[in-house]
Amino acid sequence: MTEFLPVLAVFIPLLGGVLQFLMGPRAVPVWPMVVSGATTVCALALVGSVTNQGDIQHMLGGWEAPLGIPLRVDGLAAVMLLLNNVVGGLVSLYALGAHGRSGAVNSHFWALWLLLWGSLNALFVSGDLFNLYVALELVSLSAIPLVLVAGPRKTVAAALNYLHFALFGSLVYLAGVGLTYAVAGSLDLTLIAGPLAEGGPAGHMAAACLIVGVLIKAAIVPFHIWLPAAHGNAPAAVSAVLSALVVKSCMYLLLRLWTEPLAGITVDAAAQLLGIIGAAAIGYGSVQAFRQERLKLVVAYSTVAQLGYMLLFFPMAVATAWEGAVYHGVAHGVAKAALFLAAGNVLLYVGHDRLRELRGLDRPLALSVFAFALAGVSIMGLPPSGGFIAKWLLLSAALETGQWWWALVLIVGGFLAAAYIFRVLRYAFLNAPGPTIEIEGPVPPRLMSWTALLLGVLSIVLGFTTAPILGLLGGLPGAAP
Amino acid sequence: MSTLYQAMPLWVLLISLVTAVAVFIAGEKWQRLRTAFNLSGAVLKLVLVAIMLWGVDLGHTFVVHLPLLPGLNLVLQADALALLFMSLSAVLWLVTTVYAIAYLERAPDRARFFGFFSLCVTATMGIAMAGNLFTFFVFYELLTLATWPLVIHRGTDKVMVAGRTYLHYTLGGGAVFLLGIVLLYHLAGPTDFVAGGELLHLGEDHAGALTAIFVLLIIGVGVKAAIVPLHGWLPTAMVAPAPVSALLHAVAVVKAGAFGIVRVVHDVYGVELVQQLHLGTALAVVASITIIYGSLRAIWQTDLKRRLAFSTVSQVSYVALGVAMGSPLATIGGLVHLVHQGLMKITLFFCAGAYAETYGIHAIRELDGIGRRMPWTTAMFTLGAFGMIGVPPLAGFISKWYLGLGAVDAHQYWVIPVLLGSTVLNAIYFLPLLHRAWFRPLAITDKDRGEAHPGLLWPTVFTGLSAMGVGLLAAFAWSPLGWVELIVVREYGL
Amino acid sequence: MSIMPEPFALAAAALIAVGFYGFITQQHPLRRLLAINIFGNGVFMTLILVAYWLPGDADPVPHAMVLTGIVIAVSATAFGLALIRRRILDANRKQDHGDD
Amino acid sequence: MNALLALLPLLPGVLAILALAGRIAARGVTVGVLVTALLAILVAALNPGPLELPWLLLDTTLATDATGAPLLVAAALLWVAAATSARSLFAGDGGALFASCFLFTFAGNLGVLIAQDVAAFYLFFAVMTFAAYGLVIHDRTREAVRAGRIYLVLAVAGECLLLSGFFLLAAEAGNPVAADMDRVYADLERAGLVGGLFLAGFAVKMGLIPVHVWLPLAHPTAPVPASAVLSGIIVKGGLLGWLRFLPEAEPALAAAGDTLAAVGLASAFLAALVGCFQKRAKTVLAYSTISQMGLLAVPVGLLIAGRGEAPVLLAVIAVFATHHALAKGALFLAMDHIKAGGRAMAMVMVLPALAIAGAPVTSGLVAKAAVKSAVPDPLPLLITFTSVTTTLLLARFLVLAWPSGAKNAGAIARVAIAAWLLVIAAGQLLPWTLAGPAGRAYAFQAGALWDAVWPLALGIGGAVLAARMLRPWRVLPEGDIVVPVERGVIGAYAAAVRAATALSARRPALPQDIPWRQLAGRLLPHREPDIPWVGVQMLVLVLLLSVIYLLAG
Amino acid sequence: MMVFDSLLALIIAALAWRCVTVRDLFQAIVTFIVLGLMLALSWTRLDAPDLALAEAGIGAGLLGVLLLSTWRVVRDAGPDQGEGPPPSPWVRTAAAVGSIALGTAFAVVLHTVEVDSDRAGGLALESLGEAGVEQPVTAVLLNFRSYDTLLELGVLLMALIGAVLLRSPLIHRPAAEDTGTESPLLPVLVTVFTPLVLLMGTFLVWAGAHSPGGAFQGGAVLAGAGVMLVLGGRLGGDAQVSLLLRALLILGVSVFTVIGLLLMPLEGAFMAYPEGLVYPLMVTIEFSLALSIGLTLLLLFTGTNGLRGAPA
Repeated sequence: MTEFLPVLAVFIPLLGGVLQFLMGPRAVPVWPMVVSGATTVCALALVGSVTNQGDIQHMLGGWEAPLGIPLRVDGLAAVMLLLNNVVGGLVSLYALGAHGRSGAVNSHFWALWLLLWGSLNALFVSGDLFNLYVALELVSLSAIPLVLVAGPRKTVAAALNYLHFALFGSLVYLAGVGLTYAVAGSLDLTLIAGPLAEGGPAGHMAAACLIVGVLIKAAIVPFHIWLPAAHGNAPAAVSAVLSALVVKSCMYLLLRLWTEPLAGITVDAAAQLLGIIGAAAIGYGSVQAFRQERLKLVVAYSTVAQLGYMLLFFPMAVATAWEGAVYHGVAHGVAKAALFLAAGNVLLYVGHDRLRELRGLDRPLALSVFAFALAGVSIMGLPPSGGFIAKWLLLSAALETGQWWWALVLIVGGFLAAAYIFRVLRYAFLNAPGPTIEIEGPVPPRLMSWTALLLGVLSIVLGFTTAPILGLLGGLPGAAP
Repeated sequence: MSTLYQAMPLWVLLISLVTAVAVFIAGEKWQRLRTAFNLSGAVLKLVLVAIMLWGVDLGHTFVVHLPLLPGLNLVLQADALALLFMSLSAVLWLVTTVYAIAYLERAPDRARFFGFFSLCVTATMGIAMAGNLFTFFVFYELLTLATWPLVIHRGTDKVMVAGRTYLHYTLGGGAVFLLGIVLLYHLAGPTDFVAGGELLHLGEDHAGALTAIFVLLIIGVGVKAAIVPLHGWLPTAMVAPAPVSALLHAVAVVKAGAFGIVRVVHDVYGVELVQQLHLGTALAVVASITIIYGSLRAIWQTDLKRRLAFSTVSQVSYVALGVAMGSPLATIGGLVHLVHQGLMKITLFFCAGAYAETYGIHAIRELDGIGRRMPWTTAMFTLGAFGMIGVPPLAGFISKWYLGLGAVDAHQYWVIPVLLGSTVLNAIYFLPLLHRAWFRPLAITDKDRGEAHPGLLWPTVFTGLSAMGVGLLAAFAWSPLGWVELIVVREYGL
Repeated sequence: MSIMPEPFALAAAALIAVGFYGFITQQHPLRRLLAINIFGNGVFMTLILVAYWLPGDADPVPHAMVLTGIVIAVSATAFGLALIRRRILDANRKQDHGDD
Repeated sequence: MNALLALLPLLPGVLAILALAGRIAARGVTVGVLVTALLAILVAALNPGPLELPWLLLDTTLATDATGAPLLVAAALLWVAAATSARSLFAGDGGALFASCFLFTFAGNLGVLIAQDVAAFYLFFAVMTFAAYGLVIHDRTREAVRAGRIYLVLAVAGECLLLSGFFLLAAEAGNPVAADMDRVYADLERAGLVGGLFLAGFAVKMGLIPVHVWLPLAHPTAPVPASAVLSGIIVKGGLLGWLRFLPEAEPALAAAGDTLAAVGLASAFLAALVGCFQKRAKTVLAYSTISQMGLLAVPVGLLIAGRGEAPVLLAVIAVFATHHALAKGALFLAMDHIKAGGRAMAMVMVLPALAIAGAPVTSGLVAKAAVKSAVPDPLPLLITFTSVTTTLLLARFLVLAWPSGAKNAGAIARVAIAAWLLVIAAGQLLPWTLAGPAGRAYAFQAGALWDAVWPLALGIGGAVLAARMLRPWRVLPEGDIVVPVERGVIGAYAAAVRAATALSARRPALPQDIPWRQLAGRLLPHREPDIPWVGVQMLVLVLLLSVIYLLAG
Repeated sequence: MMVFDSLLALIIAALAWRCVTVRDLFQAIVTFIVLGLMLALSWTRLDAPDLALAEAGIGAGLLGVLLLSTWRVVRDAGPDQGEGPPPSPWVRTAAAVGSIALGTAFAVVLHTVEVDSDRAGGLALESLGEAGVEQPVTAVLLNFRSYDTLLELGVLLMALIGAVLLRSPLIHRPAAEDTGTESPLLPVLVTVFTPLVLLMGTFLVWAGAHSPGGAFQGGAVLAGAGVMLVLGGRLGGDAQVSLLLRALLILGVSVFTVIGLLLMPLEGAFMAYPEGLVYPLMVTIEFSLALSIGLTLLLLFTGTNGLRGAPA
């Protein structure tokens, strides 16, 4: 049974989404919730069995590698699945409040969201280079239409930009896949490393294409320009998923590629280059976030910045950095989801999200503001939170490897994050008279507030659950235990 | 000993955390329920701390471990030093809660206020019981976060600017502190708080690194302890409501910083190493500069709370000065000042709050003749002020006494002029104030509202008399001084 | 493979280069989509060459990859075109409103 | 029994708090003082053993000693007299505050008289000092406030000196009691420094030149009863400090002791001379106090320096201190009484005046004779000369104080007059009793009598002559040297403020003033880069990575 | 042949260059379509007739029609469409230099590649006997790497939902009416040719098991027939959607998935087929796939929720 779990984790939501498409608005919200529940349970069972029994592998169609496609769930995949499905489940609950009413658009939302969920699971369990390409496309092409759920009029330009980058990025990646196959004759991640290292220039070009392709899809500075508009204009639930999971899945892919297929040709200069890009992302994204005048754009730019932290793994490449980068991914995922959901509640209640006009929000929207604050703690990397643990690990790694400049990047990044997070809180707590609420919308349903808060609390709790999660993750692949 | 008893630190921590959550949940609507939560939490905590105090006196150890990473544990332990700070916090929390309930009787957002207030105390307790630098840092930053909403409680633009300044300093300090911890962790592995420290063996080989780390750590905690030139946030943060200023300046924030200095000097580096690296004198000099500078600045403040704030800047560095000199006597002076300054300064801030709340007095010149309308409050203010000057039998005298003795003991004779200078300066900025309050004709023309609200008055009287009591009964074994002597005996292994 | 230049390999490289160049220089979204597709075609061509170079029968795996790739590219492009149409229609409507 | 010792400061202390809260009436204050005074006399009479309270402060010891006991009696009488005549001050606006300060000063004063350990002494000394401020500035005039300010400045300066002395002392000896002082000093590393600090610190209270300036300012502005206790008994706090916390015949302190004696002698002369050129009676009395305290400093200095027999010197000091306390107190109190009682009262007042001058039969005779008997040559002669200046001074006082005509309508309570008379009487009797048979005998020697008479005569003669010759009478400012010093300090302060203002005008922007967001705006463009630009970067990155890999491979 | 190949390669490169540089959008689109055909031609030269079919049918044909109909909208909208300003000469130069470098690098790299038979494809060819079909590409697509294919169908479906989301609030009739008036001959052509095309599509699917062709190609042809019907006015987009249509749209994915899941406990792996049933299962899957693909592509073309028959 255990070896079927990866398949189920992918196909319960995928089939659920497809059937939602078939059944249309009438099935909302019962069917999506049933599927969400089943998916979460199944994925958690999968994570549980990985925790207990170690890695799980499922050869699809019964064909052995390199012929068939393997589904593999190792520590890294399990951690990402955990993140994906916990956040996914909570976002589903939130969406029950936001998109729970019957209607064509809502029906499409649920279909797409379940498809996206399945796609993300597919991405995390895949062990095949080309299959990862398909999964990436699956993720992008379910994510982009989801942006449109907020109403095409204001999102179409963002979606178009998003599409350009997503499509181009995956084709660059595909070029890398092609070259890899040319030199390695296989697509199984575990079989590529050696041949690729001996593949000469083709191998080098393959590596470059794979990395850049994923960087483009992960919206790493300077390839981020599509992100703020898309994440900033999508419906709250979608923004949360996009920022917390979708771009994160690309970063996951980069980590996996680096440590498995590209492990043989790791070059320090390339690693440093990635680190520099990460640092640039942290600086650029944070400063831009600080300058935004709209709440959701602040949060979106924050994502641009936070993704940079994971890139700092590459130049350091020790076990601590590995744990730090992955933990950062998890912590950021949870926190960012909370931020976007909270921002969504604000938007729902106030009718706009122009920062300067958000005053005295803490009274009507106490829970959401609190959720925002809690998640902000993690984003700033302050204790006690998941973000802090990640920062601690990365800092330790920086000093362990003697690359103190990354430590400075981490610290400055924390400051910049504090600047934009507190700027938001400042407006929220402001008591001064002035335009407060333009279009007073409904107070967000309890469900929406509490989900946001739950995610916020979770991002704090992550500060204390390091041991089990890092235990699940395991050490840096390839490193001596 | 049962596990439950051993885990007392956790319960103490949880009490205020649960209180915070309960207060948040009770919200604005259920005021009585909220107040009940608040008070029972405070009382319960006091009881628990008392039990621990008794336990530690008997030699019991309270330790709770939560492993986060290999070699990185969240450790809560209650040693004698921790309990010193905890007792202070627990007592003053209760008192301040009572005060704050009266102070904010008609104010909005009380649930938020009291929630963060409890959170603040949780953080303080955590700081007190932190068993290693990592744990200390966790709670140290939590304190920053929990106090910010309190500082900006009023929510005006001016307050927001103050809040920003507060964050600039505290977050900056936190970052530097973190860097120091990580460096130290990298150099020496996990750094548990152990009397005398565990770094002495590294002293010869890594003198430079250890010095740099020490500087980073001290800057980190020095921000909260408002050591010049890192003090800028403190007077600005005076825009907060009086109970916040009281708790912030007497107990939570600045004391957390001062307490951190104690921990770093005594339990991380150890006095011996600190002296060996010549860091003690350097720290003492910085502390002395702070003492004098803070007092000088206080003289020219025209706002009561700002003057008190600069006074705090000056006074808190007594603690640093005491531990930096490396003599047991000086350490006694420094440590006991942790408690004494707390009692005196909270009294002063309570009074300032009572003046503001009862007659809207903020500026010093408005204090004229207030002693006639509010004799009890002003009497308590007088006690606090004289305590600050170091007049016996008030608490400040005992601290200053031991600091002076320590200075002689450590052969740091230059410290004595500093102490005397501080005394003179304290007199210069406090005595005219008392003169105004008692001997000038009444300035305010409001109708006579008499004394402050009992909820404001009684906590003030309590702390004021305590400030006198701890001085008067200093030789008593269970007085702060007695307890501090116990600590110092343990720390120095005498 | 061989010292002799392989014409289709050069063509693949040319498609990739031109596609990239087009992606950068073309500002119209439709034309950028075209450029992306040209780039994609270069990639597909590369894969087909890789398949072709297998001694004996052509390698079916890259072929399957290309087939999948084409379908994905086309469906994404179709979606992109729908986006472009929608954007233009919105812009027109806005203009109409402006005229009113 | 010895628990009574603790009651002495405690009772007035509690009363002071009650008074502050307005809980007791004026009569209550007086009664309280009376009760406490009786207790004090009882304690002085019983002379119980020391009361040790190890839990209090830093291990407190209270006891009476040879100097303390007679002064306790004197203090009791004087405070009662003061309290009875201050009754009107206890009532009315600001009365509660005055009563409270009065009682606190009383508590501190009694405490000082019985505190034997350093910390407790310092405690009572401080309470006395700071509470007395409330007495000094009671009138709230500009003058009073100025006097109060200068009083406080000097008091704080004195406290600082004392505190540093205590630090040095206690660092080696803990919290020693007075009885152990000789032994403590013998082991002390810096005995000279410690002793010097104590000498200087207590000198402020004693009003030795040059730290005397608070006295001529404070006395004329303070209410009469307050001046009486200030000049009569509070200044003796300094004396007790010297006696308790300085060793006898410590070689390390010989020079310091000699200096004290010299300064004291100089004070005795100079203060008297300056006092002659004052225009207010109370100021003159203040200078007289300075002068007399200077005289008192002489035996103390000798005691410390080890010149002369310690028991004799101690006894002499007790006699002189008691005499001065009561006589000077009586003189000050008289200022109120002659306002109400006119010439009759003035006549009575002459007695203590003569006593101060050391006229035969008065307590002054026995006091001065005792001093002269105990000091080595040529001091007796010099002391005799001081009688001349003192006489001049008191003549000046009488001239100024003498009621000009019709007596004031203001009524004075009979009990106040009775208490005053009691003080005068006790002032005459107590020193004689204390002096013992030997002292009495010495005082009645012919030589001693002659020594008492001729300076008196000379003084009176001089006074008459001076009154004739020096017209118009030149007047020196009250507080003499304080005037230029004050002017200098104020000028320096004003200059400093100007400098600070100029500096702060050029102050660089503080962090919170930095426009962070504008700065960020300068740093980064508002618009994101467009796709072409980003595309170029993609291209560059692909090529760069390829090259990196190629080079490394 | 070398000359022909070189000429073809040159034409391809030239067409690509023209496509991205030509000023006129229409010409770019036409060039793109021609480029697609040329690519198809070149791929037949590279032993990839399936791909040539697919490229010609989908990449050039269907996409070409879609591009042209979009071009019409673009043309009608006028010049201003909100795209950014043309890139600066610097960017242009940098792009040119970089692209040339990239192209050169790619060409060089491709020439260094050495291919041996020890690879996944070689294994696939060897294992054809177990795959149930003779056509290697179909075997890879529907058996060895069927998972990719399944997910790819998901991509199609999502693109469709996206397009539907975009169109749903619009009252936009696809160019049915105006095309109808263009040529009176078209409806006749449509009537005659549609059945033929449908038949051809079905054949392609069927043939996929043995020779070039398969579900994608067949589906593309089916979609092409649909497009012809739409252009001929026989079929129109509809805002409403029938359950049947939806069921057909998801048929491929559902059948594929459900068979895989149902057999998973029996075979021990997802998408593993029992030996005797491989061929029938393949055919079932292939037909359902073709149907769904064709319908999806058609709807992507009309950009509507559903379809309705229009009166001739």
